[in-house]
Amino acid sequence: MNTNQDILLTIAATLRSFLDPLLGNPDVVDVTMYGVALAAILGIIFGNAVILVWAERKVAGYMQSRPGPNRVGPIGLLQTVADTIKLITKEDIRPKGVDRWVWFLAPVVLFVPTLAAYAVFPFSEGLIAVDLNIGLFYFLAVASTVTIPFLMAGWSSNNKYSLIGGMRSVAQMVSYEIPLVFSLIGVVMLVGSLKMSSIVEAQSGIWFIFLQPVAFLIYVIAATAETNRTPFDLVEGESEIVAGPMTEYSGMKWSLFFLAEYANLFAVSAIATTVFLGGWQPPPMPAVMRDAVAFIPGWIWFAAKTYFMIFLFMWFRWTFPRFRVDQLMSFGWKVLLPLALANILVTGVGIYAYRIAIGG
Amino acid sequence: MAISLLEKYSVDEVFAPFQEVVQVEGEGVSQAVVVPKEKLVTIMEHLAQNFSLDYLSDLTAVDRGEKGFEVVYNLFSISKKFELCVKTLTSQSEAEVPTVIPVWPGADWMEREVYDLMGVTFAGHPNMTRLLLPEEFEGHPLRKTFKLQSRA
Amino acid sequence: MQTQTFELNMGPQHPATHGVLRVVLELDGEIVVKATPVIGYLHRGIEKICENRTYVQSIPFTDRMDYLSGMNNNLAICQTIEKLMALEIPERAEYIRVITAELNRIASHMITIGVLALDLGGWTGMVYCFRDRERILDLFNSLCGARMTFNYIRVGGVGWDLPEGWLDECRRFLKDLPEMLKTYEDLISGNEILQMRLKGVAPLSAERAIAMSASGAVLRASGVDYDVRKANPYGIYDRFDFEVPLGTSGDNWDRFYLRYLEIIQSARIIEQALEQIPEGPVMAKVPKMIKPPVGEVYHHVENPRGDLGFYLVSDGSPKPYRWHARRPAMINLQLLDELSRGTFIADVVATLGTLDPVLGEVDC
Amino acid sequence: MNETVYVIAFYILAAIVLFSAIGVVVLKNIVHSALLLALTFVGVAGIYVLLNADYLAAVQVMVYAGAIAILIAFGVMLTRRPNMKESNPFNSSAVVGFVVAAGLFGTMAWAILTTTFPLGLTAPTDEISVRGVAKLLLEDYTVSFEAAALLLTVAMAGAIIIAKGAKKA
Repeated sequence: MNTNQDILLTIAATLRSFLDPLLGNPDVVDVTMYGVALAAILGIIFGNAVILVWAERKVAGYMQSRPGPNRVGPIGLLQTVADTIKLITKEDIRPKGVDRWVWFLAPVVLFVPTLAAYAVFPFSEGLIAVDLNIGLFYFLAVASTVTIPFLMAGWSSNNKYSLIGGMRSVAQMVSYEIPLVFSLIGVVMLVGSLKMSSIVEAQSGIWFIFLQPVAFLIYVIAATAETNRTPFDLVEGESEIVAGPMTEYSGMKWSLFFLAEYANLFAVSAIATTVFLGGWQPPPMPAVMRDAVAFIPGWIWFAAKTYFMIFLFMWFRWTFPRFRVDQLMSFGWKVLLPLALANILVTGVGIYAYRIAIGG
Repeated sequence: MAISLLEKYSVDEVFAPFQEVVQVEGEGVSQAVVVPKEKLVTIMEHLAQNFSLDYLSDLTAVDRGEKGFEVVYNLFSISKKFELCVKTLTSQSEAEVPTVIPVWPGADWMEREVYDLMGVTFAGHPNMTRLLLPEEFEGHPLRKTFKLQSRA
Repeated sequence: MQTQTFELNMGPQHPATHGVLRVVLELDGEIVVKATPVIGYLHRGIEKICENRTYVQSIPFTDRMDYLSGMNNNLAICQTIEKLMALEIPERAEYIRVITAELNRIASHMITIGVLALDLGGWTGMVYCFRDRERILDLFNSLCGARMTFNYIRVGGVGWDLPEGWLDECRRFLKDLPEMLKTYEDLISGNEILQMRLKGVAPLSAERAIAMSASGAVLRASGVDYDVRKANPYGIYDRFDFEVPLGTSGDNWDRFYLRYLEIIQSARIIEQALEQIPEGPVMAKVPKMIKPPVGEVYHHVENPRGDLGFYLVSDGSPKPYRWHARRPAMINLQLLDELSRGTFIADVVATLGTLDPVLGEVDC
Repeated sequence: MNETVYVIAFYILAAIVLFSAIGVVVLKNIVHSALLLALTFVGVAGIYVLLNADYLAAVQVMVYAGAIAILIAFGVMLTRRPNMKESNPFNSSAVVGFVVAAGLFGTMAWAILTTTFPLGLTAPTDEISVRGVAKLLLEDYTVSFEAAALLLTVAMAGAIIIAKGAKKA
């Protein structure tokens, strides 16, 4: 345990000690604290989306040698606010012939797994909503259901572009989930636990990106596909199928898709940080420097690494053209999957050899 | 520099089998060969095969009023760099010439455009429908009888 | 397994149909069984309008046909009228025409390359192409006050002489061009995903390309050496030393990359023209009211999109009796169906991008 | 966890499972049925969580909701029907169906009631769920585990061949 307590944990402890006498029953306090955690996660998602919408445009502008948004507020910082107001005040059009309930629920349902996934992110030491024993596996399970709302939106819109987009989303997400899961198994084998905090703590010596570079590569590629971002943005593919499942959505419903996209982007980046980049721990450095930076709370490191990953994904998006659907599938099944399997095998052999070596 | 086929060969040489039905019209840049529409496809095949006029540059039609419609084919030879303008005439009432799609498949849309705007049908065309104008449009605007409506 | 095909109506409102083109796709899953282009949404009846205008008045209409290469269109219609009148035009005007037409070709090809990148999902490549095209549009703007609809090339020469310093600005652009091309190579044509998307897709044989009257880069990508500037030189193109880049298989990659290579050749032509350009008048003696002699003429030039031809019939009056344009984009677009069959939806977009229709010209 | 919270959560989840299961059977639009099936799976996963079987819950979500339900919905959505509202018609054997279901329910109730469950043998400890499952699968039942894997591979290959259509030599 750190001697200088994290400020956010202090706040949580203070809140708890304040609630304790007020509510009496410790269980009610527990439930209330879960509520607080949920509110905090929602705050992270919304705040993050606000930053990312602006950041993505700025990054795009930077890549395209243009200034990007710079009219609303200083260096365009209030652009997202303006966008949000525009989206909220837009007319919410419901086209004729949509399957009303399914169509209405799709963007809402999309938000549920995204929200649920945030419960297991270790933002810092002890700063985790629920530190499940099966944390990583829980994340994968929850993330696998993201396909359903896309399929719902695609089918219920009663639009052929949307349907094609829904079909693509199923094909793509189901295919890329397998290499995604397999790329993480190597790390799990090294740690011997699925618990998020254990995975991070296991990296106090060396980050897993150095032990599992291939897995990291596979993870980044598969995660790009899972979040439907270029070069794997076939689900939207605006030059082919207009906007895929989102074609018929407008106003607030459409912005929910947008919000979920950025929430997912943050989620996969956070997992990359946790699993490969040492989570909340500062980068490996000599002990003297380590003491010097000890005042920086863990969640700052976590956020810095996560935003670095997000920048990487944005960099991909604004550089690469899109794959074609058959190339996407054959890349996933014929390249990524065998590579991920080989990585697991090599990791297993490596662990065995290491055990023999140190076992004497 | 591309030259007219008729500068290199005489009319008799080029149109030996069809001498009696072929006429040369105009001079200089306006020079054209007029062939009867009954012999059109045969002559075009002859030109494409024996004089390598393999490229149909342009196909259009001119409304000549009383004389009927003139369908104009501008041919080019990519290998030999010849050019030749071939015309055929069809009467106002009939307004039909055979299609040249068997010789140059690329004539498809050009013929449809002529049909659409000039109202000359091409017999044997697989899909003789309007190209640019909507199906329910009445008349053929490039005919001289089609008067433009004045702006209200 | 028993499956059914279904119909997808792509366009006339669609992000990647380059305007108001509608393509009725019959699909088996994502594979195209049949692609029927439906055109005419932008038909304005320019041919009929021009028959009711004087010859000179028809020049601005050509700007609005292929609006990405107005200079080339102006050049084509003016040379057609001049050919009909047997008019000689001053040397300096000829050189200005070549310089502007080739600059316009570069601008047009930049759009083709950039928009194709965009169609394949590469936003950034498109932005760089448009940024560099802006340089050319600025040049045109300072030359004639318009960025897209120029009406600068006139019957008998050009509208007015070049403004001061224009040639230097043009030289500066040419100096920067290699760096721009390097950027495109890095961002667009050098990208493996883009090459994967284009290579081997929708090949077109040389025989078929000729038979279908294809022209421009579409024809040359199949290996047919037909560039009107070489095959039937107009103006003073026979004085310049340049190559006609040729493809081999006629697939999407060849059609795309040919445009990249053509930019280099156009730059070569401009460089030579800039060296040779003489001083002198820029307008021949042309009567105020142009009345060409009775007759008819077909004249074609190499437009960025292909073989642009004009067929004019004169009855001796101030207005053309018949005014017809052979629009390369429309004739090339015929190939969309046969090239798309058996490919994916995403390939239809790419094929369309490499056929490069401008709907203003297709519909006319 | 608090008893009241646990009870409230259980009843909410049970209600979700039951009502969506009824919806699967009753709704006339087959796509709605398929989507409710996914909801049923998720609800069952929630009940697993309440039973402290978090690993099983995650597997339930991943395999059933994340894969099986999606494939069912996917398959259903791709079949074209002129009228989606009549795509899941009641068949005429409702009575027979009811009798069979009631019989099944009776048998299961009888079995549950007459079985004596050994309660409170071992309390689930940390990590045991994953490790226990892994030990069972990869040590005690290796042969059957591998046989199942092989069978699935063969089935997948077969499905691909059926879907793509055997090439005529």
